[in-house]
Amino acid sequence: MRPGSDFSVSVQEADFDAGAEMGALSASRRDVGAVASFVGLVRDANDGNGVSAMTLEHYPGMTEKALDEIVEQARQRWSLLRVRVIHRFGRLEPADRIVFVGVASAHRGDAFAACEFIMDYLKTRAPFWKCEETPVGARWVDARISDDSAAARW
Amino acid sequence: MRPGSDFSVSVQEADFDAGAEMGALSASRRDVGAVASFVGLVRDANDGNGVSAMTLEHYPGMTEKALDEIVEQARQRWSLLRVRVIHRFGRLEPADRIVFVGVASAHRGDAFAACEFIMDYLKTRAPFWKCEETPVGARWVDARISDDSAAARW
Amino acid sequence: MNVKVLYFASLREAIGQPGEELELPAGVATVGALRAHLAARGNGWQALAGGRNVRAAVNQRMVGADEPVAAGDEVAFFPPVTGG
Amino acid sequence: MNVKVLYFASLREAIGQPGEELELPAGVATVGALRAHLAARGNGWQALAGGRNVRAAVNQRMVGADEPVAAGDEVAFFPPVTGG
Repeated sequence: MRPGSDFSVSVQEADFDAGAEMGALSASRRDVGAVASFVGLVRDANDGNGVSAMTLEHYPGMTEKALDEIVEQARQRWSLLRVRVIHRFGRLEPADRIVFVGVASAHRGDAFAACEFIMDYLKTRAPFWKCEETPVGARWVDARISDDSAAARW
Repeated sequence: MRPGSDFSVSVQEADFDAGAEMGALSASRRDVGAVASFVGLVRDANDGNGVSAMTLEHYPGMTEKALDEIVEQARQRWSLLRVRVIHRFGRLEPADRIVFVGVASAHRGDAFAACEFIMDYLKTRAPFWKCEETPVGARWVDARISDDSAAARW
Repeated sequence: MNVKVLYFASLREAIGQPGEELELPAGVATVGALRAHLAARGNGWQALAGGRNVRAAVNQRMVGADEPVAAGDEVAFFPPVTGG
Repeated sequence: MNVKVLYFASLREAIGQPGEELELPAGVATVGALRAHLAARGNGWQALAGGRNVRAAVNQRMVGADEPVAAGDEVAFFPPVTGG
């Protein structure tokens, strides 16, 4: 699923323009009634430790496949017109954007559900790993049990 | 709740810039981990009829109060850092934006839930009425039973 | 004891005016009683009759039929909302 | 019969290399058996030992321990993912 098509994913080091991505989800269409979107950002604190930066490692090749598959599952479950997923890798600082998920649909129920589903699945199925820089040194972020249970809801 | 504060609503005839609103939800903060947002747009078809335009009537004064109250309820239920609601009135054409709801939080679960809650409540509690222009004349849009049940979920 | 009454959307169209100032008749002390009183005028006002899906607000808050109406109140009648 | 093995994140750091080419020993035909074989090397490889929360992919798809491993496969081991 390449950028420019109605369903596309990108894995990139560069930042993205969430507003432009949101606009593109309904551009030149008159059948889109709902655009739900999500932006995930780096916080300066996690589990009680200050975070000065983080590095996102990923599995090149598999990452794109996993995201494609997550989007495909969402398309099978809801009536969707466009989906855009962007996930960054590399070194990021607090307030930097990490991930964008945007879903366009005729109705808001489909758009909201698919957007949240994609985020929940991405959290447990897409091969990214965060390594945080904290005052006590670098540490790999542990997976959250809440992420597994969030994904298991669907 | 005035524009510029962390929790604000606007009722306006003018269009809005969803990207700028989304950016403002996390601007100059380092504790926002999640921004969920929703844009509702005019579709060119509804219940089988072509829609060439619609006019949104509202109840000046009450509209702002109702939206403030909906945002306040969301704040009581979830941990939120910023909320922005914009709802337009007046004459709108297909593909025009109608409504923006954006929620910033530390974690995505709160942001998604509050964003969807605000939309569901807005659909049943905010005094707006759509009058559609169709090939068979103007018609007032009937409230959807699904909107009542969506709001009743919360 | 005057109240301000407002009508919106299809109700405004049926009644043919956006609102009016009204002196409450004796015995009309709730939103539901006011609605019945207005519907009894007939013609377009029948859009307010029982069985029609009508919502009400007093002083810009959505309320039920039992809500009291007092002097100086702003009472609005309208169909179920369809914004968003 | 060679397979390509990859390690990511904390596993890559513990093992001290991002991956290797490997000839499968006789009797190693699944992801779980390969994992146990590698863990038995000791030292950093113990990060792959049973009880550790390790996930695996074969040819870039997440799989369980019973997944067969065949010649030419790309097998990856990594901790639970933490993206988004």
